[in-house]
Amino acid sequence: MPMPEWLRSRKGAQTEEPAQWMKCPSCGELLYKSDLKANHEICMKCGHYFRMHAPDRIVSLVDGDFTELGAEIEPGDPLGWVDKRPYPDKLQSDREKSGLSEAVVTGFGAVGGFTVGLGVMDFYFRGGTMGTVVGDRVALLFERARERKLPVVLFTASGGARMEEGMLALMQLAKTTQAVERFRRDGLYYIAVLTDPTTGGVSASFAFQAHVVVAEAGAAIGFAGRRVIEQTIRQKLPENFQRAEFLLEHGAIDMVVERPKLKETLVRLLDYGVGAAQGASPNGRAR
Amino acid sequence: MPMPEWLRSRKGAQTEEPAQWMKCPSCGELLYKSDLKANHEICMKCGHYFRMHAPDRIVSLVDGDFTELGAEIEPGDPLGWVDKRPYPDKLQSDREKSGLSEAVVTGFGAVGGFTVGLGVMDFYFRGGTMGTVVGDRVALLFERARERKLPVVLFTASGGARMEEGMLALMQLAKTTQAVERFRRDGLYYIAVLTDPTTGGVSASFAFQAHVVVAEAGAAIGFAGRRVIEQTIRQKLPENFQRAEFLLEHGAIDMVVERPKLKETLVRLLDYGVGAAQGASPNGRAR
Amino acid sequence: MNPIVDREKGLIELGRRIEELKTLSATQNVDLSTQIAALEAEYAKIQQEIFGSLTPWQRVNMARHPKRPTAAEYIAKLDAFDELHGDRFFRDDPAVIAGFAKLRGRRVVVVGQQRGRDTKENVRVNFGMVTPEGYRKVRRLFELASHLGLPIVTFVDTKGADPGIGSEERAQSEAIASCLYALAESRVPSVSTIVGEGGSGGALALGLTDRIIMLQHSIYSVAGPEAAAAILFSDATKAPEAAASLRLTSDDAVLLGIADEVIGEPLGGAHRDKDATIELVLNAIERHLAELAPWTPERLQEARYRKYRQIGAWRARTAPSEQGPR
Amino acid sequence: MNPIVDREKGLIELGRRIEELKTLSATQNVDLSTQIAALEAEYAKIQQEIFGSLTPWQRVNMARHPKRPTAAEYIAKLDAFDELHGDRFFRDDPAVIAGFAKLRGRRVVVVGQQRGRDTKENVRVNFGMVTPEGYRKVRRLFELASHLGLPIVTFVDTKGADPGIGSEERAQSEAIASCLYALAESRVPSVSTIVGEGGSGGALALGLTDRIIMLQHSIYSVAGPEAAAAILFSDATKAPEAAASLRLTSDDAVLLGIADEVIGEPLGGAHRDKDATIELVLNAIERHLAELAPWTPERLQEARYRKYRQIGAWRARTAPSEQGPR
Ligand SMILES: [Zn+2]
Ligand SMILES: [Zn+2]
Repeated sequence: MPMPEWLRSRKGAQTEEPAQWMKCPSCGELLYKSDLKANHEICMKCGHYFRMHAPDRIVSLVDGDFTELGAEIEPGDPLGWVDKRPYPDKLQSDREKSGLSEAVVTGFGAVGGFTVGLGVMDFYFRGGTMGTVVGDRVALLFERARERKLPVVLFTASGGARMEEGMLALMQLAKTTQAVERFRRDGLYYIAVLTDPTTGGVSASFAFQAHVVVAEAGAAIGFAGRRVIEQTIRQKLPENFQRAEFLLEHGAIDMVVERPKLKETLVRLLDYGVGAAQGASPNGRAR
Repeated sequence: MPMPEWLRSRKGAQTEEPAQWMKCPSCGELLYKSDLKANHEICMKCGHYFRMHAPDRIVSLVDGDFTELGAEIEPGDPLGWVDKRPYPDKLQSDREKSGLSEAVVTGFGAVGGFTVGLGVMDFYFRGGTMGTVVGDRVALLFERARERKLPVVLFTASGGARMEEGMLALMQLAKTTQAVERFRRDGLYYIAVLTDPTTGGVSASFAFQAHVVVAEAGAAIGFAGRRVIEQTIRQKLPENFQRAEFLLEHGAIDMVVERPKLKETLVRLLDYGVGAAQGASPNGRAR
Repeated sequence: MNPIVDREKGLIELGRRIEELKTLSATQNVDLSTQIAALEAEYAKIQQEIFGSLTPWQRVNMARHPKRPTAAEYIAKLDAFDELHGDRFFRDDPAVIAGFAKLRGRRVVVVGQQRGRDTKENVRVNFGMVTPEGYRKVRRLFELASHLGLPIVTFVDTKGADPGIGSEERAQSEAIASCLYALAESRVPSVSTIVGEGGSGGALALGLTDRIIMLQHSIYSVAGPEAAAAILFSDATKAPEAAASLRLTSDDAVLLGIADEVIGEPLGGAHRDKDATIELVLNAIERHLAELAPWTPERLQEARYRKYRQIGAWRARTAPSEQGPR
Repeated sequence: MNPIVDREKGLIELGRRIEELKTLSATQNVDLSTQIAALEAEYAKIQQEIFGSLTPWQRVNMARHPKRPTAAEYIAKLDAFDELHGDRFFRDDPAVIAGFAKLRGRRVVVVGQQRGRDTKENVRVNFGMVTPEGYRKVRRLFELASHLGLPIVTFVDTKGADPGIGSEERAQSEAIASCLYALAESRVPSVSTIVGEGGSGGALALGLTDRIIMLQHSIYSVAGPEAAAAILFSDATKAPEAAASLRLTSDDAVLLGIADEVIGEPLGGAHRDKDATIELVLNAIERHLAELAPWTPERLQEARYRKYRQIGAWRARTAPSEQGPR
């Protein structure tokens, strides 16, 4: 499936100077980018899942076009933040690297024939952290989907709330929760897909507020970061700790899906809920 | 406080030939019945809680009179049950021993000024087991309290569903649950007080469906009986297992209350919920 | 050893000989039709003797037959199934299989208790005894179904809820009570099918439904016959007598006004023709769901309330009323 | 050692000397009023120097001061309190104190995070870091409040949610997300007060309320200053700089449109006059509750929605709109 023109343009800088090769961070194998893409960005040698860019993910899911929502909501620097670099510089360089204006892309598209509100977070932009723009875009997605009585599918990938926006970033947990709650209260259907990594404030808000919580195979998911826990307990954690499969065993998520089967699984999950909702009289209960 | 005449008459046989002494099953001490009663039926020597008869419990709680509900619902023998003795014989002898027609007494009375639907189970009648009559009386209590928009306080003491009524007894879990659910859906307030012992079908239905679950100190509370578990795991259980204090630690109940403080605690709990309900706009959510 | 399995042995051996003769007749081109017919007549006679009328205790053992189709086998015959896992709190209990499904094209939420088919599976699924985590998964799926407007379909098959230390520590009673509550408040049609053993509150947690279907040789019981015998007859070997007293068969369930429909089983039990049995069960569920589909949530709740409300009140001839002090 | 505690030492010593002179003056009947007045003037001067204007990092340490009044101390000053325990699933977490209460005569549900006041209590309450069980108790009480129509009052004081293995195993994220959800859907007035450290999502789980009150020297932060320094400045000793950058003081919270009211503290911090501080806080809560009391659930939910919805959107000058393919 070709990438819609608008998405190609969003990727900007990245697509203009394409490197031919990628090195697998897990096994070290050198991989042709085009082969990797054809293989759902999974290492052909060791099965390592590369983290996907939001536009690539969208293209891999939508049947045809995608109508973006909230692109005008752009980041500012509400606190005048400076650490080793000023915050606006960091935003600018991530913008150039990723071709995205922020860490989430939201909009409407069809997935296997079901029109949905679709949100995809991008770990390559500020580690997928949630600041005011991510909060606004996610809230707007749920609000518009609610107006149109459409289901929402949201892909998370986040290191948590964005420190450079301080308390304002923290409050995005409240904002997004409210938007999800209002959406669900109307009997509408929300599927979250947790990809690597989903931690901190995103994990502790809309990621776990979905009707169905799907995780991509191998994804690290948790509240506290692995290093924080290791520092606290002063011992190394087992390799599978906080992995999707670990969470499945511990009852935290509904299912673990391998990337090549993700779209077909989503289409089936949409079919159950959307098909039902067409003839349903939702009772307004939230859970 | 004197026992209302009607309650005295219900106690029947028991009050006519009163034994002067009771032997404490825990420490062996011989206790004057009148002293024991004055001490809330707690052994003066070792603090053992004697299981209370329903009429005594009601008298210890209500401010004045008590209007009984559902006394006409009397037990039958739906399955024609015979084991070592026919079921009707067992019912008849428990009736004579306890002065009660079944294992629960339900009705309306005032507790510290709050008119409530009050139900009290009696372990001395068939081990407090729930058959169709207990199911009917408990359901009726919630239905009538719902009509009158009054809170319900229910004291449980039960070995579970009554085997001699087979499948019919099992279905009382469904009946009572529905009555509780309809009652709660109207925004009304339900407090359960779990006394020794509360197990099996009663524990797994209305006992744990209350807004506030209080347990009397030391009460054994659980789903499976202690002996069943010991047989399954082939080892002895610790003494505190399934005790009220154990459940409190494991988060299963709201509070453990000593018997002498039970009435004042209930009055305070009623005050919070009833006072609120007077000015409340309940939202219909169940939990 | 299950007594039914014992009794079946001769019959299965006879069946094998008939098959051998048939093969021989076909491959060697000899006419053995007289011998075959005679053996077949004998087979039918023995089968009728053994299974024509079963005592309650025999039916208990039929309900527990290790080859009897389990929830997973019914679910495997649905048009589609996507399993959903976990209670969101503690653990995914494999003794409960649950998820979205399509039954004869109808979207449903399905929840089943999974008895093991062999020792290995039995260890994995804790012999079909559900833990609090399992019931909390069940409750979550009931609430999900109600929220999305999907009917609830359950397959009941357990000798009872798990009686272990951990289950008591994690509030087994509360977990079962919450399942019952979720079914009582649900606003969607619900149908339960007792496919094997419906043991006590641990079974009913999946059974407070608008319709109750029972397989002919399934049982629904307030307590296990062994436990009842130990307690009431002071003799655990009197389980057969207790089984009769408990009135736990599907016929009893109809007489007592509890089961809405009984699905007949092949002579010899459901496992003698799994496919046909499962087909009949799924047809029956679909028939009930189709009937309930147009009902409003209010009508469903009202009918469900009345269904369970009327089970009991055995001596009350007059309408109950309040009685003041006397 | 808390730097504020260090700085206080000289002052506390000076205060003790003044008291000694006063006692001496009274018991020995000598006139020491000149000396006393001089020392009191010095005391006031030093106090002003130390506490007159605190840096953000000093305020962080004030928020963490070991003598600072904890949730339990606020709750002890309510007219009535009956503690309710447990999540109904797994455990009662002592790091959360919750129950029915009366505040200035008004019936409420109160929920507080309890920091330990000494080592022993800190061990018991896990240094105020709440586990999933604790958050599930909180959620249960929020839902109970909403059902009974009781307002919700919370006291926030935690450096963050517990980051232990067990907490991750039992789905800490889900537990916090559920608290947030329960506050979002609640139909009753709610007021949170940040009494000490409002650390990250583990604090906000009690803070998605209609009104937010902060004590002057309490903080509300997206991350601990130490963690932020380690990550952003690659140097954990730069916590003071990070504290300034994070804009975590009560003044910042007002400027950023988050806190609705700040309660002034005595010079030297809330612990210098606990009773007066607690009195002021309870008065403020009651004032907000009284204002919200007549609001319908719909109005409460709408206002709450708008309150949090408008935090952000920093560059968007025009109303957001959909954009098609371009
Ligand atoms: Zn590789
Ligand atoms: Zn004693």
